[in-house]
Amino acid sequence: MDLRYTAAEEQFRTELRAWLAETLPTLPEKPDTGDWAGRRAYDTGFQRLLFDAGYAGVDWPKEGGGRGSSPVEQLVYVEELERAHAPYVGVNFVGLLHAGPTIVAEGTPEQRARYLPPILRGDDVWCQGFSEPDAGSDLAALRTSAVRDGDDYIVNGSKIWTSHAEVADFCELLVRTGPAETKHKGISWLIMDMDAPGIEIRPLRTIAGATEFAELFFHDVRVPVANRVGQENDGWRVTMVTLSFERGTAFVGELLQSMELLHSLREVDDADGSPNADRIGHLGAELDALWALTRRNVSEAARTGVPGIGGSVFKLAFSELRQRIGELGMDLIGRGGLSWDELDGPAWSRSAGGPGNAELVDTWVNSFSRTIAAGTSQIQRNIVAERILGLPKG
Amino acid sequence: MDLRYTAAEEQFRTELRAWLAETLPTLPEKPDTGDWAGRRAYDTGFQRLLFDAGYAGVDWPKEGGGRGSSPVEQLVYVEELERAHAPYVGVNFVGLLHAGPTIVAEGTPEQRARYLPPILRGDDVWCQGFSEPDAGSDLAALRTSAVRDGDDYIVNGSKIWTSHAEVADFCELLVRTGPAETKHKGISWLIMDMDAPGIEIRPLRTIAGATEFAELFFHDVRVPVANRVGQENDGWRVTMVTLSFERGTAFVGELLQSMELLHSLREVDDADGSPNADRIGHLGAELDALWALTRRNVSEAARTGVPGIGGSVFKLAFSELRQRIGELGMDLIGRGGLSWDELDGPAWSRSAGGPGNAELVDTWVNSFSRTIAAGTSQIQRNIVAERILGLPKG
Amino acid sequence: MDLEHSLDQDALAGVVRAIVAGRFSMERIRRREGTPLVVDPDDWAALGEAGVFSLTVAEDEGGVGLGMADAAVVFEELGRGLVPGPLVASHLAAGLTDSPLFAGAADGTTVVGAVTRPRMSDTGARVPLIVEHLASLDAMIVVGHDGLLSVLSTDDLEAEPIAHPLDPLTPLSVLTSLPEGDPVGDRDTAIRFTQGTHILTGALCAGMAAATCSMAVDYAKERQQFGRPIGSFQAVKHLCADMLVRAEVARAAVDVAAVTADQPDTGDTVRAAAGAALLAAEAAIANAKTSIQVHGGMGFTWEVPVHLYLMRARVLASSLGPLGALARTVAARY
Amino acid sequence: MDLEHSLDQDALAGVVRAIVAGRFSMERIRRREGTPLVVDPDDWAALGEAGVFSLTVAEDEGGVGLGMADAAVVFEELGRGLVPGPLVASHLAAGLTDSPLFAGAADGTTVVGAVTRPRMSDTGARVPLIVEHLASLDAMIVVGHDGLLSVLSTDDLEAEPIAHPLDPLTPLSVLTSLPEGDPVGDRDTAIRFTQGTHILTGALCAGMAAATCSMAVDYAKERQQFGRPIGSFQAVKHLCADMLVRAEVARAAVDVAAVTADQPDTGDTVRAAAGAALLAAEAAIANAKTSIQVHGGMGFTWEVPVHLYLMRARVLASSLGPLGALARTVAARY
Repeated sequence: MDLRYTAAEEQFRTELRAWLAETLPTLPEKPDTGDWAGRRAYDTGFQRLLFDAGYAGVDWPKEGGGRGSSPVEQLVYVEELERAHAPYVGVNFVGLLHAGPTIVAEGTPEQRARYLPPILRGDDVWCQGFSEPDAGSDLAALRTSAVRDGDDYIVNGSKIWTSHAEVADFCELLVRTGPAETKHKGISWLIMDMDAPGIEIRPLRTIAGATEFAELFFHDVRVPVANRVGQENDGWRVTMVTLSFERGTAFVGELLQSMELLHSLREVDDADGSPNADRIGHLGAELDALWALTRRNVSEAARTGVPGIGGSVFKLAFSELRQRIGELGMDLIGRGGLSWDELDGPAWSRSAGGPGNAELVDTWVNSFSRTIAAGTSQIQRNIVAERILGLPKG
Repeated sequence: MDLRYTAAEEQFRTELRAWLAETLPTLPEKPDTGDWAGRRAYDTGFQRLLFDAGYAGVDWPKEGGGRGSSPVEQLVYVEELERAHAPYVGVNFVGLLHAGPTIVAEGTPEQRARYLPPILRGDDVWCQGFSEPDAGSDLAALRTSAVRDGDDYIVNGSKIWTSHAEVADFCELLVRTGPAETKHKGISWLIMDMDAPGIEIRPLRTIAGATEFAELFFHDVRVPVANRVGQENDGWRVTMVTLSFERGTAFVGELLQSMELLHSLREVDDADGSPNADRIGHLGAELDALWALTRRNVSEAARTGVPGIGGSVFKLAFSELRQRIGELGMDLIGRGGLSWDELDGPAWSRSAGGPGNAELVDTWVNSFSRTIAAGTSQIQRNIVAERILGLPKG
Repeated sequence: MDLEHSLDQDALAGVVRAIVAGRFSMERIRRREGTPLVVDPDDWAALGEAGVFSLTVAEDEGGVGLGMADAAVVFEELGRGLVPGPLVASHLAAGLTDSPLFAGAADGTTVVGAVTRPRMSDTGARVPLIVEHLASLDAMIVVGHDGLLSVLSTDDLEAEPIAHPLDPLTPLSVLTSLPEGDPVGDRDTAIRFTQGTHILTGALCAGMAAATCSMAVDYAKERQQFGRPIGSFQAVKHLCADMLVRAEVARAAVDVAAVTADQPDTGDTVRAAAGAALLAAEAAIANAKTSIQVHGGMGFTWEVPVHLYLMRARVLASSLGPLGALARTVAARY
Repeated sequence: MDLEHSLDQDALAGVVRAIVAGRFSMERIRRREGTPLVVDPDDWAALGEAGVFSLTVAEDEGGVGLGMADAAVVFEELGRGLVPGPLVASHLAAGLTDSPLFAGAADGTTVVGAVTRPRMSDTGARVPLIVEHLASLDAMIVVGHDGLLSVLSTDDLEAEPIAHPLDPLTPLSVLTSLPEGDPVGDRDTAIRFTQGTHILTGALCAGMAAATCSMAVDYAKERQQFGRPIGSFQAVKHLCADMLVRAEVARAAVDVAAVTADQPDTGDTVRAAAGAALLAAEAAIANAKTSIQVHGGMGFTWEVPVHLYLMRARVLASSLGPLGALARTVAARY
C-alpha cells in the first residue's frame, strides 16, 4: 500500500493544475440554472477548452480518440478539477461518460467516426432514454417499442428522468424489439436524433423545484436501423458493457465537495460553540474512509481493469452518508433551512463566509434522490448480498 | 381519553399496595441464580402468598379459578408489583401465563380440575417444549414425534430454549402427530409429566454465561392420550388460543424497570456533567411513549378483549429500545462494563448508589435476545406489514 | 383509565376529516402553492366554526370547553390532511382572552401567528427573523427572551418576503424589526403556551407521520416491479412497518401529553409535552423521507405530494427550536 | 498510489493466517476461556518469530523494518482470528527500544501490556484501574495524565482478579495501586504510541468486523427456515450487505491511516488514526451484534463463537476511551 504518486502522475497533476489555474479565470460567468441554451454553451465551451488542451476523454481509450489515461490518472484528473472548482461535466455527461464509451466498445467503425469526435470536442450533446414510468428499478420491463419498417425502426412510447433533453442532439435509447415476455433479451440500443419528428419533451418538475429532468414522448419516431449499436435484441448486454468502463471515479467530485462542505459546517459549528462536534467528527471520519475506499477501488481498477466489490459498497455507504450530511446542515441552520433564497447574517450565511442556506437546503433536498437514482439502496443491498456475498436469490 | 382510574380500580391498587408493603419484608432472602431448588421454593412460596391473599391468577377467568380481573386491573396489578420490586413470576411463568390459560380455554373438565389449582397455589411448576433447533422462527417445522401406542403417545425428539426444566413438574409440549408435510396441521398439544422415564435435560449455556435455558431430549417417552389438550393435529390452533389471553400487559414489568434504570443512568450522567443528556432524554421520551402505548393497548383490550395492533408495534419498538438502553449503560461506564462482577468506586457503582456495572452488563447482554426471542424483529416486521398494513405476502 | 378515543372524540375527528376532505383536499390546497396568501379566510372561518380554535376555551368565555386531549385529536387530523396555516398559534391565541387583538381568533375571523424573538449569535450577527403566513396574519404572539409573551398587530410590521420558501404552502417573510408589543399573561401563561405548542405541533406531526405511512403503503400495494407489487418485497415491507411504529409511538406520546395537560396530577406535563414534540417531529421527518424512498423516482417528482409533508415537517420541527433542547428537557426531569 | 495490498503484504497475511489456523484455531483458544493465563508463552513466541511484534522496528534495531501498513495487514488477520492477548501494547513496546524492560517484546519472550492512568471522578471516587492479561504480563506501559509514557515491571503490582470478565478470553484484574514507573520517550513518542494504538486496535476491529460478517453469511446460506435458506430472504440479505459495508469502510479507514503514518506528508495521521479507530470499533460492535441477530437463537448460545467477537469488540473499544472523544479529534482537524 502506498499513497505516493509516480513521477509521471505527479507531472500530469502539475500540468493539469497549471492549465486549470490559467484557464478557469478566463471562463465566462456561469449561466442561470433555467437558461438551457446558456448552460449548453458554457458546458460545451469548457469541453472544447479541455479538448484543445488534450484533456478530453481522459478515461476513453486512445482508439476512441481519448487520452487513454490509467485509472490513477483519471483519479488525479477528477480530483484536480474538483479542487479547482472547475465546471462540472454538465450537459456533456451522457455523451462523455455513457453513450460515448458504449459506442467506443460496441459501435461500428462508421458509428465511431460519426459520433465520437463531436462528443470529445463538445459539439454534440447527448441525453439518455432508459427509464420509463413503469420500468424503474426493473429496467428490463421497459415497453417503448421499436418496430422494423424497411431501413427504419418506428419508435413509440415514453421515457422519464432524461437530463438535458432540451439541448441534446442525440439520445441513447433503449427500446423493446422483442415481445414483452423476453424481458432483457428483447431490448435494443439505438442512437436517436433529437431533431427527428414525433419527439415531445415535457419538463419534469422535481421536489427540488427545478426541471433538471424531462419526460420524452415518442409518436412514430423514425430511427434508421443503421443507428442500432450492437445486434437486435442484444441491447441489454450493450448497456452492461458501459458499466465496465467505470474505474471507481464516478463520485469523486461529489465526495470531495462533501468534504469541503463538512469543513465549512464545522466552522459554523465552532462559531456556535461546537455542540455538534461528535456528529461532525463522525461524518468526517466516514468521508475520509470513503475517500480511502475510492482510492482503493481505483487501485483495484488499475490492476484488474474493474474497481471490484468496492463500487457497490461505496455507493451504498455514500448515498446514505450524503443524506446525513444534508440533515446536519439543516439542523445547524434551524429556521434558515426554510428558505431556498440566500439569507444574511449568521455564521452560516454566505454573507458571513459560511456555506449559505441555499446550498445547504439544496444539498439536503437533492440527497433524497441519492438512495433512489441508479438503483435504490434496497436494490443495491440485494446486489451486494447476491453478487458479492453469494447469498441465494430470493 | 382519560388517565384517571375508577374508584374501584383505585381501591384495588390501594389494597394491593398495602398488602405488598406488609408482605414483601417477610420474604426470605433471594436465592442465587444457580440454586434451582432455592429459586423454585422462593418463587412458588411467593405465589402461595398471592394465592392466599386472593391475587393468584389475576388475569385468569373466574371459571378457571382466577380472579377474573379487567385488563385495567391487570395493569394495576403488574404495575404495583413492579414498583414495589416484588419477585418476578419466575418459575411460575409458563404455568401461570401460558399452559394454565391454555387449559382453561381448551382443556377437558378433568384436565382443568387436575392441573389448574396447583398452578395457582404454586404447587406445580411448568415448562415449555415448543422450539426445536431446526424450528425457530418457523415453529411449524417442528419434528418431535408422538406416535400412538394404545392409550399412550410415544414421544421422540428434542426441544430447545426450555426455561426452568430442572424444577418443572409438567411440560406443555408441541409434537408432530401428522406427517411432516402437514406443517401446522399435523401438530398436537400434550401435557408431559417431567418425571416420565426417557426425558434428558441438558443445561444450555447462553452468551450471558447463565444456564437459564435447557435442551430436552426425549427417548420413547410415554404420554397418556388423555393428556392431549384439544383434538389430535389441532395443537396449532390450541397454541394460538393462548395468545388471545394477552391483554397488552406482558412487558409492563420490564418497561417500568427500564424507566427506573434510565433514571439512575441520568443521575450517573449528571455526576459526569451530563455529556449524554440528549441521548438520555431521547430514550426517556421513547420509554414514556411506550408506557403510553401500553396503556392504550390495555384500553383497547378493555373495550374489545384484545390489545389490537399496538401489541406488535410495542414489541418491535421496545426490543430495539431496550438494546439502545443497554448500549447507553455500557458507554456510560466505559471500562467498568468489562466486568460481570461488581466494581467499587465511581458514581455508577452500587457502592456509590448507582445501578452497578453488573446490572448494566446484564441488561446489555440480555438485550440481544429481545430482537430474537418470540419472533425475530424481522418476522415481527413481516407480521406488522402483512396483518396490520395489508401488504401482500412475499 | 382509557387512552383510546372516546365516542365524542371519534365524532370530533370525523367532523374535522369532513372539513379537510371538503375544503382542504390536496387538489384544492395545492392550487395556492407558492402564493403569499395560502390561508383562505373562508376556509379559516370554517375551521373556526367547527371549533378548531375555540375547542379548549372555557364555555363561559365563549369556547367549546373541551380539553387538550380533544384538541390533539383535531390537530392529528389537520396534520394528516396537511392543512396549511398558523393553526397552533391561532388556537393558543384564542385562549389568551386578555388581549383585545385576539377577539376573533376563536371563531377564525382573526388569524394569529407566533414568533420567537431570536437571540444575537455569538458573533453579533443578527439571526434572520422568519415569520410564517405574514400576509394572512392580523396579529402575532411574540415569545421573548425571558420566555414571557407579548402581542402585537401585524399592521405596521416591515418585512421582506422570501420568494422561494421550502414549503410552498408556508409562505415566509423576514421581519426587518420586531416591536416590543404588549405583554400578555404571566409566567404560567407562557409555560402553558410552550406546552400547548409542543402538544399541538406534535399532534400535527403525528398526523403527518401517519399520512405518509398510508401513502407509502397504498403505493406499495399498487406499484408493480419484477412482476409483483413492490409491497410484497421484505425490504419495502420493513420500511413500511418501521413507519407505522414511528407513527403509532408518536401518536401515543402526543395523546398522553395532551391528557396529562388536562389532568396535571396524573403526570409531568412539561416532560410529556417536550417528549411528544420531539418524537412526533422526528417521526414526521423520518416517515416523509421513507415514504419518498418507497415511492422511488415518483417520490422525487413535484407531482406526488409526499414531499410537501417533508417540507412541512421541517417547518414545524424548526418552530420547536433545536430538537436536542427538547431531549434535554426530558432528561432533566427523568 | 495503490491502496491494495502488495504481493509482499498478501504473503505476510498468508503467513499470519497460517499461524492463526494452526495455533489459534477457535477450538484451541476456547479451551482457555475463563482462565487467568489465556496467553500461551509458546504461541506468543511463535507470533514473535513471525515478526508480529518486531515488524515496524528498524532493521538496525533488530526488527523487520517494515511499516504500519504492513502491521495493519497483520493485525487485521489477528483480529479476524480473534487471537487473544495484549497484541497492540506488545507490538508498540517492541519499538520503545530505550527501555530495558522491553528487551524481549520484539521476539515475543516478554509480554507487555498497557494501561491509561485513570483520573479521579468528579465526586473524588476512584475509577477502577482495570488491566488485561495481568498474569501473563512481564511489563507494562503506563499512559500518564500528561499523555507521556512510563514503564514498569509487573512483578510487584498488587491486584485483585475479576472472576467473571466480559470477554472470557481477556482476563482482567483491578490494580489496587499504580507506581510511577520510569519515563520512556518524549512527547513525540507518546503521540506515536497513541496513533499506533488507534491504528492497530482499529485493524484488529476491522478484521473482527469482517469475520462476523463472514460467519453470518455462512450461516445464512446453510440455515433453512420456511423451506429456504434464510439468506434468500431480503431482510437477512440486507443485514449482511450492511455488515459488509461497515467492514469494508472500516478496513479502508484503517489501511489509509496506516499508510499515512508511514508517509506522513500524504495526510493528517492524527485525524486518520482517530477516525479509523472510531469506525472500526463501531463496525466490530455493530457487526457482532448483527451477526448474532442473523444467527437467531443459536447466536445467543455460548457454543456459537460469535458472541466472543462482541465481547472482544467491547474490550478493544473501551481501550480507546470514549468513542465520542475520537470523533471530536477528527472534528477539530477537519
